[in-house]
Amino acid sequence: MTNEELKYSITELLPVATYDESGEFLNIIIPSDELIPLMKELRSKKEFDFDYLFCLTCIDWKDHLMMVYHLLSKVHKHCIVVKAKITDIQNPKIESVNCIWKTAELNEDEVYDLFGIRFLNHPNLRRLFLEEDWKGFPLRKNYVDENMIKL
Amino acid sequence: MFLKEYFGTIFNSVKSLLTGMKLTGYYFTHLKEIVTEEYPDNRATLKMAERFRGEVTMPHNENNEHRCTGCQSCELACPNGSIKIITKQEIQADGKKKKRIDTWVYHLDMCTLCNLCVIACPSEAIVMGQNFEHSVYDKKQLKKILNKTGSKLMEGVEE
Amino acid sequence: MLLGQDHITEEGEFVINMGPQHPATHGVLHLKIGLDGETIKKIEPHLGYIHRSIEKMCEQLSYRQFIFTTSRMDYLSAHINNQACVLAVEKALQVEATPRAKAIRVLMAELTRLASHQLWWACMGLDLGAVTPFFYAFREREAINTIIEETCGTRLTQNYMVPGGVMMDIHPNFQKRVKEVLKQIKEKAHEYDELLTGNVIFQQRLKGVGYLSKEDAVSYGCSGPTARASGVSCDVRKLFPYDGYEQLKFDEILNTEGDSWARYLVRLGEMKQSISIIEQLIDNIPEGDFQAKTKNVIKLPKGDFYQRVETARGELGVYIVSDGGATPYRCKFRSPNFSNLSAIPKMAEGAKIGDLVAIMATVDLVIPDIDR
Amino acid sequence: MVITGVCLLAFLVVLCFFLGYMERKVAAFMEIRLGPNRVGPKGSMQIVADTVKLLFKEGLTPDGADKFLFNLAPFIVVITSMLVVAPIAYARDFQLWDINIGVLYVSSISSMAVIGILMAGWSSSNKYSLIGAMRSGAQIVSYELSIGLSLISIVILSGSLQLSEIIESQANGWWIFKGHIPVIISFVIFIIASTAEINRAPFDLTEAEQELTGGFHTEYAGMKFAMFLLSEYINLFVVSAIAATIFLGGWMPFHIGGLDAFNHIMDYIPSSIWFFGKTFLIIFIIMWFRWTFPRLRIDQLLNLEWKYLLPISMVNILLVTAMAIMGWHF
Repeated sequence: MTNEELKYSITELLPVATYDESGEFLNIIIPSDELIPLMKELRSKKEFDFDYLFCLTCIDWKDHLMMVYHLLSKVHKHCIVVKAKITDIQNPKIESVNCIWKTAELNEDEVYDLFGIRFLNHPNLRRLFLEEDWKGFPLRKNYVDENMIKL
Repeated sequence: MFLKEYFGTIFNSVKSLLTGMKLTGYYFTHLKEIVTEEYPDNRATLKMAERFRGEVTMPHNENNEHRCTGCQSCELACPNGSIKIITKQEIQADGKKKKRIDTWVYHLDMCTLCNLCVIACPSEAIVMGQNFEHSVYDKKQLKKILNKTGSKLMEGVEE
Repeated sequence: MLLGQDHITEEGEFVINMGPQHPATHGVLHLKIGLDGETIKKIEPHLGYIHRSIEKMCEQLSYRQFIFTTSRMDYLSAHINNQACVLAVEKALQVEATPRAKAIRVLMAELTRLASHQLWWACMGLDLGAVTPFFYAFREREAINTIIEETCGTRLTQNYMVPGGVMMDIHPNFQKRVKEVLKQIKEKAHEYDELLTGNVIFQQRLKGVGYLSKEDAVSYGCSGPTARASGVSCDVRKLFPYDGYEQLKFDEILNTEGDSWARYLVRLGEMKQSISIIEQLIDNIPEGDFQAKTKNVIKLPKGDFYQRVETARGELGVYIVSDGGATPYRCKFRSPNFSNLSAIPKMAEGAKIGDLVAIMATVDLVIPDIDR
Repeated sequence: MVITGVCLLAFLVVLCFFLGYMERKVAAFMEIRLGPNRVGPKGSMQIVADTVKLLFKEGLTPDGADKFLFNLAPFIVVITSMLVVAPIAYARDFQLWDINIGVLYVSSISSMAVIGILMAGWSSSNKYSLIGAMRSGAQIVSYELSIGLSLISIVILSGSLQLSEIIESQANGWWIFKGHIPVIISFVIFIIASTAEINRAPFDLTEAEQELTGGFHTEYAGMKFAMFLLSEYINLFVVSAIAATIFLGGWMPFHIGGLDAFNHIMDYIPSSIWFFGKTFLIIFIIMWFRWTFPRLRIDQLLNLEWKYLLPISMVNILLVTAMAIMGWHF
C-alpha cells in the first residue's frame, strides 16, 4: 500500500491519529493508550500485515516521551512509523507489544532500563544493561551523572 | 539394505575424517607454509603501511620549526578531547603581537586514532606517525607535548 | 553441602551461568541457563557488561565525529557501521557521494564482510573444539586486513567514511593486492570444505540443531544470515539498495531449513557472493573525486532519518532525530545482534549445552554490538 | 627392583615433558605456526618453564569444596595412570612386573581413572565441574567395553593374558599383519576407544573448554592442575604403549618371513627403539586426531560407542575366534 492508502485506512481505524509525512516514512502519532488496539489491527489485518518490528525506541522530548515503533511488512513491503506520545514523564507507562512481536521483549527491557518507561503486561521487565539498584535513567535528557568527568 | 546403509555411513564418515587428516598432515610436512611473524625479532625489517595510524606527531624541520599556527581546528575536531592547545602572545620582529602555540598537549591515552584532527588541520602541521609501541608503566607518560622546546612557526605557513 | 537449594529453581531446573567470562560467548555475554540434566529448558540473557552508552555519547558529538564511535559496536564490520552513519547524514543533507566514493565504499564493505565471515568460520571451528581451522582462516583474514590497513591506516576500527565520500583515496596498490588476495582465497577454498564442511562430526553437530521457523525469525526481528537461513528474504542490499548495490549482480542466499547447518551454508555462500561483488567492481572503479563537497560544520535539518545497511550479521539501522543543531538530538542504533540474540532462547530450547555453543557460533554474535 | 621402579617413574615424568613439547610442536606445525621457540633451543625448555611456573602458583581450594576429596583427587588420577605403567615391556628383557594377567590388569586399572575424575568434579563445588565429571562417568564406562573387546581379540589369538607371552607370540610377525582384517579392525577400534578413554579430543567432553570452561579441573590451579596434565600425558603414553605391545609386537623388530638378511638388519636396531618408535607413532596419530577434528556431542559420543564400535567389535570377536579355532592366521 502507498502512504496515502495507509493514511486513509488508519484514519478509518483511529480518527485521533495525526500524521507527519516530512520524512522517509509515514509517521503516525497517537496517544499512548490507543497503542495496543491499533498495533493489533496493523499486525493482523491482511492489507496491513506489519509482521516485522525492526526498530523500537524512545525519544525524550523533555515535556513528553515518545515511543517509536518502526514497522515493515515482509509481504507488502511497506513501512510505517508509529509514535506513541506519553505525557506523564514522572511515571510513564505504556502497554507492551510483546504479545504481537516477540522481539519487543528485549527491546522494551532496554527502553525501560534507559528511559524508565514501565511496560504493562511485559513478561519479564528488568534492567537489562544497568544494575538493579541504579538510580536514574541515563538516556533521559535531565539525567545527571555525578561521576562524569568534564573534558 | 540396512547393512548397506550402516556400512555406507561408516565408510563415508571415515573418508571425511581422513580428508581432514590429510590436510593437516600436509601442513605438518610442509613447514615453509608457516605464516608466523616473529614480532620483536623482526623489528629491523618490520615495515608498517605508509598510512598507518600509530600516533599523532608534529614534524619539525632541521631549524626546529613546525607548521602549527595554533588555530585549534584539531582541538575542535577531536571527538575525545585528547588534544589541548595552549597559546601565547608573541611579539614579532616588526613589533606586532601574534598568537603562537605555547604547548601542544596530546593525550595518547584518550586518542582513538580516528584521523579527524589530521584532516581538520589547515596547515598540515600534524601527521600520523608510524610508531605503535606505546606501552609504558605509568599512564602519565602517555601525555605528550608535541612541539619541541624552542621551536618556532615555519615561515610562510600563515597567510 | 555441595549443591544447595539455591542452585535449583522451583521448577526443578539446575541453573548455570554461561558467561560473562566463558570461552564460547566471544565476549562478555551472560546467559543464565536452566538445565534439566544437560538439556536446556530456559535461557535468560543478562547484558550490559560492556555497555559504553554510545547512543548517549553521540548526543554530544558532531555529525563528523559520531561516526567513529560506531566502529566500536560491531567491530568486525566497522566499515559497514560507518557507512550506515554516513549514509544517514547524507540522506538528511540530500548530498550524494561521488561515484568513485560509492564504489570504494562498496568494495571496502564487501572486503569487511569477507573478513568478518572468515573470522566467523575460524571461531566456528574453535567453538566446536577444532582449533586448527582458526589459523587457516586467519591467514586469509590477515591478508584482507593488510589491504585495508594500507588504504585506511588501521586494521579493525577504520573510520574511513566521511559524509560525502571517503576520507582518503585508495592506495595505488589497492587493486593489485585485492586481486592477489581473491586468488589466494579461491585457491584455499577447498581447505574449508575438507576441514569442516565435509567433516562428519561437524555436520552431525550442526544438522537439526537450533531450529528457527520462518514465522519466529520474523517475529523475533532476526536479520542477516540468521533470518535468511530460515527462508526470510531480508538482504538490505537487495530490498533497499544503497551506494550502488542495485547495479551489481549478486544473489541473496536463502535456505529454508532453519537449523545451524543452514546458517553455516548461508554464510559460506555469502562469502562467495562477496568475492563476486568485489570482482565486478575492482576493475571498474570510476575516476573522479573521492569526496563530495560538504560544509565544514554539518547541521542536519529538523526531523528523523532512518538508514539501514546490511552488515555481516544483519540489518543495522541508524535512527537520527535532529532538532536542527550540530549534534544529534537522539541517536538510536538498531543492532542486528540484539534481535538475533533474542531468538537464541527459542532456538536452544531442548538442545544440549554443546548445541548452545554451536547455535551461538552460527548466529555469530558480537557482544559490543548488543550492548552498544 | 625398587630403584628401577623409581628410575622408571622419574623417566616417565621426563617423558611427559617431552610429550608436552611434542604436542605443542605438532599442533603448531599443523596450524602453520612455529610453536614454542623462546625457552631453550627451539623452545625445548618451554615445558620446564611452565612446570616451574605452575609449581610457584598458589593452589587454590574453593570455599564450598570438599577439601579432603578436592586435594586427594589429583593424586588418585596420577596414581592410577602410573599403576598401568608397571607391566609394560620397554625392551627385550626389561619388564618390571611380568604379571600373568597383564591384559586384565591393564584394562581394569585404567578404568579406575574415572574415580579420580568424578571425585575432582564433584568435590570442586562447581556446576561446570559436576557436569564434566558426570559426562566422564558415562564416557569411560561405555568405552571400556570396546577397549576390552579389542584386547580380548588378541588374547584369543595368542592364548595368553601375559604381556611378555603376547610379545613372544609376535616373534614371527606382528598381530596386525598376522591377523588379517579382523585384527586391523580391533586395532582401529582400540585406538578410537582409548582416545575416548583418556579424554582426548575429539572426545574431550569432560574438559570441553568451549562448553564447560575446563570441566572437571576448572577449579584446580598450580601443582594440582599440573598433576592432571601429568596424568593426561602418562595415560597417552600408556595407551599407546599397550597398543604397540598388543598389536604391533612391542619391542619385537619388524620381520618378514624368508628374508633372513633383512631380518638380521632389523635385529641390529635396539629393541627399545622399536618399542618407543611404535609408541610414538601411535601417540602422533592420537595427537593428529586432536588437532584436526571438532568435538563430538555427548549423545553422539554414546551413539558412536553403542551403535557402531560395540556391535562391530562383537562381530569382530566372532571372526577372531573363528580364525583362532580354524588356524587361519599366520
